[in-house]
Amino acid sequence: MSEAIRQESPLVERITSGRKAASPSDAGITLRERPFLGCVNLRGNPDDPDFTDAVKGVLGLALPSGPNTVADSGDITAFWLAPTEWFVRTGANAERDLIAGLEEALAGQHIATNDVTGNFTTVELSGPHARDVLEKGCTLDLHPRAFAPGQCAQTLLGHAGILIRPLADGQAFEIVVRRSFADYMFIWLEDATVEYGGMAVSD
Amino acid sequence: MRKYSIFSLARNALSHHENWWQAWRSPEPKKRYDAVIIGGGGHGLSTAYYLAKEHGMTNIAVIEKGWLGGGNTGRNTTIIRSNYLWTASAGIYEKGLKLWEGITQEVNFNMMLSQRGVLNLGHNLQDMRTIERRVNANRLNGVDGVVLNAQQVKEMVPIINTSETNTRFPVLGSSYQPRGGIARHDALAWGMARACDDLGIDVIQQCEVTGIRREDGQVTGVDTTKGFIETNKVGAVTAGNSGVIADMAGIRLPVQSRPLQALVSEPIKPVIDTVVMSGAVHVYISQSDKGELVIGAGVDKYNGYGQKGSISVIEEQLAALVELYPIVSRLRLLRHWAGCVDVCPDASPLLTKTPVDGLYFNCGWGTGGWKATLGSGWCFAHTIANDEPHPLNEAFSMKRFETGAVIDEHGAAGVAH
Amino acid sequence: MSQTKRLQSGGRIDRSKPLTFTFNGQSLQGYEGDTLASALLANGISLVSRSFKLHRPRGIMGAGAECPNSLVQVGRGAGTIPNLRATQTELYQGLEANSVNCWPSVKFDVNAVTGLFSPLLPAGFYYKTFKWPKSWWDKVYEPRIRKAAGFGKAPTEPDPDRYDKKNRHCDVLIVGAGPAGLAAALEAGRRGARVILCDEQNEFGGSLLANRQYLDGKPGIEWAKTAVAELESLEEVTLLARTTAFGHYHHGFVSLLERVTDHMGLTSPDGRPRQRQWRVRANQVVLATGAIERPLVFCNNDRPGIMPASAVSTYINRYGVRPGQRAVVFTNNDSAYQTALDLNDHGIDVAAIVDVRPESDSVLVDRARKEEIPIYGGYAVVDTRGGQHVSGVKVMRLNGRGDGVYGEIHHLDCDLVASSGGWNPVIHLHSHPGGTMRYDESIASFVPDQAVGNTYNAGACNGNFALGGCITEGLSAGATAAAGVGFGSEDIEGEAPATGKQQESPLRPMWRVPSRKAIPRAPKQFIDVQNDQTSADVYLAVREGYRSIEHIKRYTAMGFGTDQGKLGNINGAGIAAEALGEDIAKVGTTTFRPAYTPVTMGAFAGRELGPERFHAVRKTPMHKWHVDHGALFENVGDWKRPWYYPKPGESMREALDRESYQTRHAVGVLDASTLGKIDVRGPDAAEFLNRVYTSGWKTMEVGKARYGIMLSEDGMIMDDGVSARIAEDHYHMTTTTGGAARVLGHLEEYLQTEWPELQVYLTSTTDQWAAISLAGPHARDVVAKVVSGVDLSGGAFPFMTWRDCEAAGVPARLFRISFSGELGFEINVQANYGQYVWDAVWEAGQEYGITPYGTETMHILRAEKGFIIAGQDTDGSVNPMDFGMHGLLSKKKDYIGRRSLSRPDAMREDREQFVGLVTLEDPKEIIPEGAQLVEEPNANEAPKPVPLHGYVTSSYYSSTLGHSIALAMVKRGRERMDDVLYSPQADGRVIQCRITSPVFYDPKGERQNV
Amino acid sequence: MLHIKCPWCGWRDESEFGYGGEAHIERPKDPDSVSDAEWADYLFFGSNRRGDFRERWVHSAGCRRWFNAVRDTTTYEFKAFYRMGEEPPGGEQ
Ligand SMILES: Cc1cc2nc3c(=O)[nH]c(=O)nc-3n(C[C@H](O)[C@H](O)[C@H](O)COP(=O)(O)OP(=O)(O)OC[C@H]3O[C@@H](n4cnc5c(N)ncnc54)[C@H](O)[C@@H]3O)c2cc1C
Ligand SMILES: NC(=O)c1ccc[n+]([C@@H]2O[C@H](COP(=O)([O-])OP(=O)(O)OC[C@H]3O[C@@H](n4cnc5c(N)ncnc54)[C@H](O)[C@@H]3O)[C@@H](O)[C@H]2O)c1
Ligand SMILES: Cc1cc2nc3c(=O)[nH]c(=O)nc-3n(C[C@H](O)[C@H](O)[C@H](O)COP(=O)(O)O)c2cc1C
Ligand SMILES: [Zn+2]
Repeated sequence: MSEAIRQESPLVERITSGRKAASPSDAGITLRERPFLGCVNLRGNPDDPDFTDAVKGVLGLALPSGPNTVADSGDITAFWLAPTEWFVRTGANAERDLIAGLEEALAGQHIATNDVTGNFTTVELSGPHARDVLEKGCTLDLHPRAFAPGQCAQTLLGHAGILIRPLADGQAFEIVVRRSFADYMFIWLEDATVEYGGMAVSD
Repeated sequence: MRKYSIFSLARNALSHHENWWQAWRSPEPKKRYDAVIIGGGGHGLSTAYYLAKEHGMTNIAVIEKGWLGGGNTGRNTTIIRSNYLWTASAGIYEKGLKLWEGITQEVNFNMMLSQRGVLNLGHNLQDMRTIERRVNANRLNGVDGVVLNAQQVKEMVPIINTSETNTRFPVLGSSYQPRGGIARHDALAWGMARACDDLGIDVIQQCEVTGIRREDGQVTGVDTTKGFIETNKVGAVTAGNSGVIADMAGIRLPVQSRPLQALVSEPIKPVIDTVVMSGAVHVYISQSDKGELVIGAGVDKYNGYGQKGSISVIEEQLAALVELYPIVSRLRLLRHWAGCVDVCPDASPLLTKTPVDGLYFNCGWGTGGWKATLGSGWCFAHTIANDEPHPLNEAFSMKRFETGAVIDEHGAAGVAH
Repeated sequence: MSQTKRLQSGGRIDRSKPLTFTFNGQSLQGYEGDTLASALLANGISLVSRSFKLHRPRGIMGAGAECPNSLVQVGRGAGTIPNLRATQTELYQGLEANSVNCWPSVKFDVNAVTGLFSPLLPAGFYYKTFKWPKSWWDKVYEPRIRKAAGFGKAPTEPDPDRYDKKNRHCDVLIVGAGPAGLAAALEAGRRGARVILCDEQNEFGGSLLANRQYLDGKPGIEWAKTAVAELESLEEVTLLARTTAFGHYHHGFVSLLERVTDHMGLTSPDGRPRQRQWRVRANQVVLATGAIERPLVFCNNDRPGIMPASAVSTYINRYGVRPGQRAVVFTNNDSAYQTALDLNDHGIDVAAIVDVRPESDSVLVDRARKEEIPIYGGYAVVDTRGGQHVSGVKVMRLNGRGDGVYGEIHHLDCDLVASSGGWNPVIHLHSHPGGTMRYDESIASFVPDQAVGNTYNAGACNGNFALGGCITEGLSAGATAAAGVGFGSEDIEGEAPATGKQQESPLRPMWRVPSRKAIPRAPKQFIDVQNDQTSADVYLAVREGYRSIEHIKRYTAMGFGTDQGKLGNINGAGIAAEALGEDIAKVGTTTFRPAYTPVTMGAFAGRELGPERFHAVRKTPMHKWHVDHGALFENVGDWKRPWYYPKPGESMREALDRESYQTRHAVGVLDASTLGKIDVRGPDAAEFLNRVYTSGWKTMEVGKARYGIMLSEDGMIMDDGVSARIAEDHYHMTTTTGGAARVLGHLEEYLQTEWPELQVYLTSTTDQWAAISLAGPHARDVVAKVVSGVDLSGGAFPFMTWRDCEAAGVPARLFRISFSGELGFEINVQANYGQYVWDAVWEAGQEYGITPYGTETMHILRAEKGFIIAGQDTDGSVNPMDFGMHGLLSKKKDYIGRRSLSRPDAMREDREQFVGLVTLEDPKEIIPEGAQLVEEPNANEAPKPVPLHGYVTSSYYSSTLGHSIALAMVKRGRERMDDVLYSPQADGRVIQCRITSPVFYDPKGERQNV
Repeated sequence: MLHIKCPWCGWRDESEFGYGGEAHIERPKDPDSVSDAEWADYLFFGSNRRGDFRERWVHSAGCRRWFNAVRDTTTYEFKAFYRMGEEPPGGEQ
């Protein structure tokens, strides 16, 4: 695709509109959007070695088989979504190749790949109050004893469905949210952070 | 019946109220009755009342497992209206409303019917189409009603938020039924019990029906915690427990029992003079004569006989309330509770004969049968007495689920209270 | 003359921090650490409010949650709060409080005349009166009753404060931080469990804050402080003061209300939420909620100055207040002797201890004797004197059965009566989820029996009133709870502090103190002081046949008040038992329901309010463009969809006319991104579609698209949309905007529960695709400028097909579909490119006069074509035959809903059918949507009911056709073409209309096929 | 606020779930062969049990899987959770 082609993340307005956000040092939380990451929804049968092996060959990592776990190779992150469903994330603009690779390797199998790069966006929340803020609208047990790096979960934040995983012990979280809900979630988070000194936005 | 009046009060005051007579007896069950009504809620009591009054059947008993009016009759938000969409519904609910309008005087017990009007709000264009359709149908069915715009709503309910921008789902308008309103829940149970008693009906409390005996497909009596009672006609009017009674008779009903919750605020000076319901935003409110705001919403999503619901439903309901009426934010919730309502797939009731001869069911009123109490009792009494439905309740048979002629009031009102 | 009733020293108030406040306009002083109630008492003010029914003077009675009186209106303006209990209102600088339920003032209340009529106002009088004349109820009686009722006033402006919620999981939740709760927290916390300890008071310590018990040889509160300090040091322990557990729900879910800033001012001073609701999911719940002392019920026991004994002690010990000069202590148990000692030790005269027990023998009694406090053993207070404050009591000797008095009347002057009828365990939270209770003779009250789930009761709430016992029970509960989550064993690890042994003599149960006169004739004996409910009311209720305690509650309003009968209910049950001649154990209590104390409604709403957060707002990738181009929006489900784009000065009608003219004559562009999209893939995909859609899908070729309808199993139309075949085993399905989630749920349900054998995967891709819909004669020209990689000619790319291509250099799917009847295309691109491609389309369309149009114009255009909108023209009670969609109903296969279509009602001939309508008199008149249709020309005047023949589902002015058009459901409509029907309007008008085909424009479909 | 155990995701709050009513009601294999009454029975006439009730839930905000549970409808206590296709515990009801 040509250089001139413009992508816009769902939070583009929020992030670039020069909001007077607190500086990360005194803000309750800092939000960073990681837009345009290649995202693939993968369906297949985890009990079938043909499937798992082939996927491993393409991704370079084994799909997480335990519910609500994540496998991460640095380049590629695979989240368990359901017994036959994974959310596989790769670098920006890499999704088409990834899908092509998967389709090729899995040809003839009952599988589904869907490009969901535009379907979602990813944000990271960090800062001393990240958990406090999320606890306002998420009924998951976010305590590090219950939700540690390596785990993930699909749940609700306010009225938005999210996919969430802890990054460092209780201090930072990654949230994948549907594109159309991203703005709502941003507003929700910003409002939830008022008592902690506001939400900073970083890029 | 010895009359209640200001004069009887004054007379009794002179004797320090020592000489008040019993409102109803607490008799032991007889061996046999011409008909047994199971359930001492409003519907059961009024069924018995009209059986005696309209059909001359007085050797009857109302059997209540707990205390009179302790079911949904004693735990509802008391909204009365008759502005239902379908002609069949309008017929029976309007009959009910007309009976309400005369019952205080008829049974000499103040039911405190307060015809302060009921508004059903619309929050989107489709709501408004539905409102328009329903009000037009109402008018042609002889039910009073008008459509109001947002400004008229505001005039009637000054505390409502009619901003177009400062709310997620603005108020676009409303239907308004002036004759709608509220009434006193306990008064109905007690007033009808007293009227039944006066007609010679045995109202028996703390007596649970545990079995329904049949011979050759015909009811022969009921087992109760106070012994067997012989009868050939049984009217089951047990709301949320109807499925349990049906089990006893070996039949099934198209109803599911769900918790439905309500709550009251602390009492405050009047802030709202009418009843306002909102389907899309899911809350409804009125203010009782004692001053508390009486607030309800929709049923919980799961089956439950526990008279308890999920607090999240209350939270959503109160969020909707604060969104619609911002000034209530600082008021406080005093108490919340739940009833167990029996919901039909089409949100309309069953007043019906059953495959068992002599067994009749009046149930499925779900979240909205309080208003119909008298109309329901009146029609059901007719059905029991004649073994044949009255034209007003003909459509509310069990058969409709087989033929497909359901009376779907879901879409029509959002919340079917 | 400030704080004249303040003791010289003592109490937990901070005398270095004086606070000024006003009560009924009078400026007063108190100290930090005071409640409004203690500060008022310190200032010699005891008359606070008026009662509900009789407007009797009411003073501060209790010292906490139990107080039925002391209701005040706090603050003014937007922040005002009605009905706050002064005993639970922490004092802050500038607090402004006013009495409620009185006029013109609390001292002189006009409505107090009601008291004169009180003989006419027994329990339930309103059921017997106000019936005549009939019309007066609405017009006279009810308005007056309403005006008289209610206590405080609601604010008249929106709430300036914020509220918040917090979801928390924990291993052990402990409610109540008295000795039992603290012990439980220590035991569980030290083991490393995640503990939450909450208490509704501002400080931890529970009753130790207010009494003079010793632990380890030190004042109990010292022990509590040490315990709190240790708990604070434990990382996994969360301590929440000022936090009420108000409801205990299913499966360990407990709701707490934390009052974050209420003690700092009327509104939050610092941006923090005023209050926060904690939604705690606890694995184990320890209830250590203490006990509430119940007063004795005697004649005229409601006068200001009459208090439960423990409240008197609390004011002395905790607040350093002298609640009176000369007290009478009236009791049936030992605990009030401690109050007598508290009074005595602080130089307050104790005129007498009146003890209904002829004998008693215990440490406390001995001490009272030693202090030479007069003790009237076997006596009772039979009446009181006083106007706005108690000024004396009458005391007589009790008979052996305790049901009568005799002998000389002793008049004792006093300005304070401290009474104790025993203690009621606070079993509210135990009961909420269904915990059972039993009657315990030894304390004459109800105690927890079977708890629900992992719930344990410890301390006074469990009926254990000895301090040592409370602590041991606390430790044990903490151990059991921690063990239940895997932290150690059930054996207590911590050590209990030493308590002095206190021998007690048993209490003498007494629900109602007899007086000289039989009950209805005796002066009023209040049970529920807030509602003016008396023992005579209970007797009356029973006499009239209201025999269940629940009937008594409702007939007499017992426990209906804002205190929910914390002082009165058990007495009421006892008195009911007496009146019924039954055992109180059998009579039982009324049901305990949340909220334990009233909860701010805003705290339930939290931040889920307002245009952005009440519900999610879903936006398309091009949302901002629409805003910038003046769009007004329509809510469709959670989505914001452009409704129409008025230009400055343009009316709605003008805008719609312009949008539809441009679209029909040039080209229009619509943001269709909100339509639901589901990717369906797998070897059985075609079979699956066959089962969920009414029509056949197996034979449709790859590259083609088709319109389909879905039914619910009852045969009614559920949703519709166009689906395209992407590959042999692969479809792209679209749904309506509002129906997307429902449809996906419906499909997954069938796939997983009915047809698990089908190999199909469903994936929601709604948000993945930005959908740009172009319609109009120039649509192809515009598309041609933007899209590459497809032959756009009609022959190569016919109607109802799709192709992969590039749009403005971006990979895209191009669909040739139309919902307007015009030549139409829909470009789908990955959403991040949506705005970019939209811009390109916009740019390309300029030369053709492209216009954006919204949902309203879309509706007009499709209505001109007779296309339905599921959810507008359908209502859940219509089937496909009603819409003449017989052609879409496959006969070769089963599909969801098919069986229902052959039921008698679905086959009925007089069903309503989908037709068009035009108006006759004024062709431009728009029939309102929702209008009903009848055959009767004068329906407004005709006798009701008037048979209904149908109704209007959609109605518009069609600028294209130059007249109005409507779509309607009409009985046997298809047979009745050209018939005339009447639509009577509320304003008296009758609109005449003629039945037509629903397809008004281009019936052959030539325009879309070019 | 029920606490519900998704057989895959574990314990989650009620708000994440949808309710599907009575479990183990099979759609007639050949709808044409059933009478109107039998069809109505399948569609509408559930058991509505008081006491232990087999019911369906879907983890709609989580893994989107349907599963079954046994719950006492008077106390709301869950007695079991099991996956679609698995045998209900406790045998015939
Ligand atoms: C919270 C709530 C709010 C509501 N709000 C409204 C409203 O605003 N407007 C409206 O119109 N409707 C409303 N309703 C619905 C309305 O309350 C009911 O439809 C109506 O009260 C049903 O009356 P009933 O007499 O049939 O039932 P109930 O009053 O429940 O009576 C049934 C009786 O049967 C007894 N019983 C059950 N089993 C047995 C047995 N085996 N043996 C003997 N007796 C038995 C029960 O104990 C009970 O007393 C509401 C309901 C609830 C729960
Ligand atoms: N002498 C007597 O007869 C007698 C009788 C009863 C109690 N007591 C004494 O009282 C003490 C009892 O100790 P304990 O620890 O059992 O109780 P406690 O009364 O000391 O503490 C209970 C605490 O629970 C709090 N609480 C109650 N309900 C609450 C709720 N819903 N949410 C938040 N907090 C709530 C109260 O504010 C209080 O601080 C002992 O010292 C005992 O000797 C004595
Ligand atoms: C219309 C109406 C008004 C009520 N008002 C009050 C009230 O002012 N105070 C109160 O404590 N309860 C009030 N209640 C609730 C009852 O106390 C009780 O919770 C309800 O009848 C359900 O019964 P239960 O809680 O005993 O199960 C009211 C109930 C209804 C139906
Ligand atoms: Zn799950």
